[in-house]
Amino acid sequence: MTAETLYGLCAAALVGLGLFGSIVDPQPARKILSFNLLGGGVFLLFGIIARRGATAGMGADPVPQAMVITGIVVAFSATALAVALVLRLFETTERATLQPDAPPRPSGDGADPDA
Amino acid sequence: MTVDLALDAGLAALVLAVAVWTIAARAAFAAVVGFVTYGLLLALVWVRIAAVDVALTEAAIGSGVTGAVLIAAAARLRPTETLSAAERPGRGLRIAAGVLSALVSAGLAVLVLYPSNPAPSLGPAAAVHLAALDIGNPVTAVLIAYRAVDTLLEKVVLLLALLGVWSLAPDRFWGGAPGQRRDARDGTLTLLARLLPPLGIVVGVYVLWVGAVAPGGAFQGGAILAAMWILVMIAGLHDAPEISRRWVRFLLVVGPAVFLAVGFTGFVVANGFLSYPAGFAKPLIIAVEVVLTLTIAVILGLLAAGPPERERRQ
Amino acid sequence: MHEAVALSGGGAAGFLLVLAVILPATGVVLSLALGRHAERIALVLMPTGFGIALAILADVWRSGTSLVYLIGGWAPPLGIALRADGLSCIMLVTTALVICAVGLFARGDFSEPEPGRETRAPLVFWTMLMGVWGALNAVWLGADLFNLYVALELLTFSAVPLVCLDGRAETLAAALRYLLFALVGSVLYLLGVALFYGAYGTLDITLLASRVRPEPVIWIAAALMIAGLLAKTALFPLHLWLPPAHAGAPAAASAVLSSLVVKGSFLLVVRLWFDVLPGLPGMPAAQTLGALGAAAIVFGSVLALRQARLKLLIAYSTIAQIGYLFLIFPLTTGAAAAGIWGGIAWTGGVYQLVSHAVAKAAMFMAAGLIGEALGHDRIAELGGIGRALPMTVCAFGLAGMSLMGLPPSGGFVAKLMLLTASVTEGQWWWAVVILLGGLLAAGYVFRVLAPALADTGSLTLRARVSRRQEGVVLALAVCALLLGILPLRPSQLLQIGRPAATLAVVR
Amino acid sequence: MSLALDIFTVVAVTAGAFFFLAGTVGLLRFPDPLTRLHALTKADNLGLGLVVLGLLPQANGVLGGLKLVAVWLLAQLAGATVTQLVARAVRPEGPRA
Repeated sequence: MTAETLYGLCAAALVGLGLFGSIVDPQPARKILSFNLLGGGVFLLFGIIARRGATAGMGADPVPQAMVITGIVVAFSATALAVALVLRLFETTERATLQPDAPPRPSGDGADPDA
Repeated sequence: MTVDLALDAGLAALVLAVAVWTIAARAAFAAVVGFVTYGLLLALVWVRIAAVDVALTEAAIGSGVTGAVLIAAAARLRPTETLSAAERPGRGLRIAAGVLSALVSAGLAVLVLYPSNPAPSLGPAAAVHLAALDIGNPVTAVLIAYRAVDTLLEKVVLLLALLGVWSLAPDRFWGGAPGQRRDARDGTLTLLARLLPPLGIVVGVYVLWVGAVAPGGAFQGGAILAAMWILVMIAGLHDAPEISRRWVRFLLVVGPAVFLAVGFTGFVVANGFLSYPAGFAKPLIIAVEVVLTLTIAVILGLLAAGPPERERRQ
Repeated sequence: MHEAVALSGGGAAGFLLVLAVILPATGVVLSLALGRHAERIALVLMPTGFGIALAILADVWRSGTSLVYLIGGWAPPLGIALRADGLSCIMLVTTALVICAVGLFARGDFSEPEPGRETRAPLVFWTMLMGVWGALNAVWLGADLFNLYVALELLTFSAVPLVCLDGRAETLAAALRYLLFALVGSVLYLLGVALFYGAYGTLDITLLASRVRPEPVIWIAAALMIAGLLAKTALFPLHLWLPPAHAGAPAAASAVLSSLVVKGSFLLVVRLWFDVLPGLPGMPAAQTLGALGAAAIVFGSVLALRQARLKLLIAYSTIAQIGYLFLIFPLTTGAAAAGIWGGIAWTGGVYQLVSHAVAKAAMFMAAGLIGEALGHDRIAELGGIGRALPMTVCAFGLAGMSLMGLPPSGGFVAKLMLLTASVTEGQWWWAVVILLGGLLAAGYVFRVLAPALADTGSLTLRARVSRRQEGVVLALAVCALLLGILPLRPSQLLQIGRPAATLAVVR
Repeated sequence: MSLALDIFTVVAVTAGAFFFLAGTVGLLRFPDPLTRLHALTKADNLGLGLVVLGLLPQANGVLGGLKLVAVWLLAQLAGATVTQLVARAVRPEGPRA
């Protein structure tokens, strides 16, 4: 087993963990956190692909690296916007939840991340 | 090689353990601390897989500035935690989500174990034009030349995200300053905020400058500068600026504006939009990177500061 | 391995593609710099952008081939290309039409209250409108999967603030929910992008199409990407974020969100299915997408019938109308789909894309005017509004005809073509759903029109509605109707840039 | 000479690693925040200090050595500040006296 394979498996597990967290965690702030974990896994997968594309004079393929840098910045802006929304929601309603004010009706939609 | 592999295995296990802990932690604050650790460990992983540019970005933005934003949010949201813990999703959803996530992980794992052979790479293609651009760092060449339009549009994404954050302010605070005024009462933090920024600014500028030939560049340098600014704001040494200030708006748009101008110039004097005329590539790229660094630093700092919360003074 | 990338590095016509994306982006930058002039900037850019879209259409139409521009002169796979095929041209023009109509409509609601002073809502609205426009054009023209990811994010970041422009708690929650769905959706898309790059070393759509082989990596990548895009398109059962977000936004914003923004991610599914993996996806996958679409048609329409608020009704109708789009996949994938009948399903789907965009924008703006006049949008209390706002209610009715699929509207042509295709394909079950969807749509449109046209006598209007706004809405609704009279010529346009394998399974 | 330096490196880094280990065990095992901070600072100060000291002979050139020392100094600065802030936040009489 090589280091790339090792980190690749790690990335695969991180994606699963992040996906699980962003679906099941009821608090928006924790969903944002899970989204960042998920993003970390996806970026790491790009990194493995870059590393496997290493060529003479270059430790890794620069194109996926550049994409990851772009991706990290986009993920940060997403986090900042989402956090600002959560905080504003909290200020307006004294709650930070996605549930509507009405008592939550029993939902039959298993696939809805926010149910 | 085996020692290296053991190190890698340990690091991978640590990353996974911290990730599990971040998901499982009860308190949001603890989870955020876990996330910051996760980010720093990931930065180490990036160094291990020869992506130092990404490591710098991950440490500065992915872990550092993101962590600062999330920690501040977790502290303010603490009263809501018990309230919403009652809304745990049903067992059915948890199992379905677990199965789905496991399937995704398993699929990815199979692809990792059986990669296409030989692995494709654009490395050689990227290397061919480095001399013409007079740039030593291929990642910078990809970001500012080959795939420049991604970088340009991503600057617009940053601007829109910032305007989106600002748009959450109540109307009466429009044009005012973000956050509450902080007093510089805390001696320890003030000391750090006085000692560190001069050094940090030097490092940030160095990282920007060296980006043409070695790992570094506008994103990484800008993030370091932003971190110094955020530190100064948190310590209360310097108040966050009002968002209607001329200089704020100028710094926000100068990077994309210059980038756009260079892009349009390329259509007139070179090979098309965002193409650099032969012989002038390096100075133009450096100029674009310098203004982008300023813009990135200001946007990241203001994104962390949040929407305006005070009335405009004049 | 010589791929058919036209090496037109420069070229004045190709530069139009850059302008279509970059001019709105420049508008965003300028608006932030000169905050109080945001509206003026947008109003200058609108006719310009419309002209650019028409010029691109004319060029592609005349030449009969796709227009390609290599940005910076760097050829793929290292560089990024912009490419306008027939579908891109149609989407460019539709987008320009809707954005310009929305812009003219919004002048009343989002002008700076006092000239020379920057206020929140106008600056955010006009800047985000330009952001949406640039992002959509980047989606229509993108030929590189990662560039398309950036375009998708641009779209998300300009759409989300439009949802909560008024700052009410429920719109904040709707915007947050929308953002979370969209973020997870785009990260799944990005994951697929990584896998494609790892397998084939390029992200250019044309190059990928020539390199892909039927192997596990493309199925996993495509499944992840399509799942993510479905969440962003709000296809049933991932639709829950849409109604509160689209119904809560200001009318002008709802029009853009419902008619255009959800189409961005849908188009990426189309690109992936027909352009990246031409002829590769099999019938089970196509039937699954079709089934989800059919479920969306039925559930969305039934829920629309049960809404008490006008804007929520229209939002649920969007879910149903999106469902029709996904019938393209089963109807173009079967063995009999090769040739003319598959072409009919394809054309019908694009007709649905365009006619829904125009009709839904008109409908949301009409609902906005009704809500403004009455001070509420409760359907049960609409009595007599037809007499007070005849133009607006007429526009609502015309747009409704398109949703129902009544002749001679664009929606009629779309649904007729889908119906024909499903009958000739021998997939009669889609025909049942299409007809049922039309009936249900008639139900929810008449649920609004019946009280609106009823003569109740006593109706107090809260506010006067601007004639100009009414005129814009009516004009757009008439466009939706006229789309049906224009047909069949665009189907030739739609063939431009289609690889032969797109419509035929036999390669 | 180089063998002696190597031995010095091994000894110093091992000693540093020991302090890190002890500090981590303390962080996990000690009962309250203040004693935990105490354990943590040992890892920061002594552990990192010894590791840096041990690596100095291996650094390439004076510049490399200076970078190592700078790392240690910065970690000291950050560690001291954070420790102060945490300690003040958990003081029984509240965050600010």
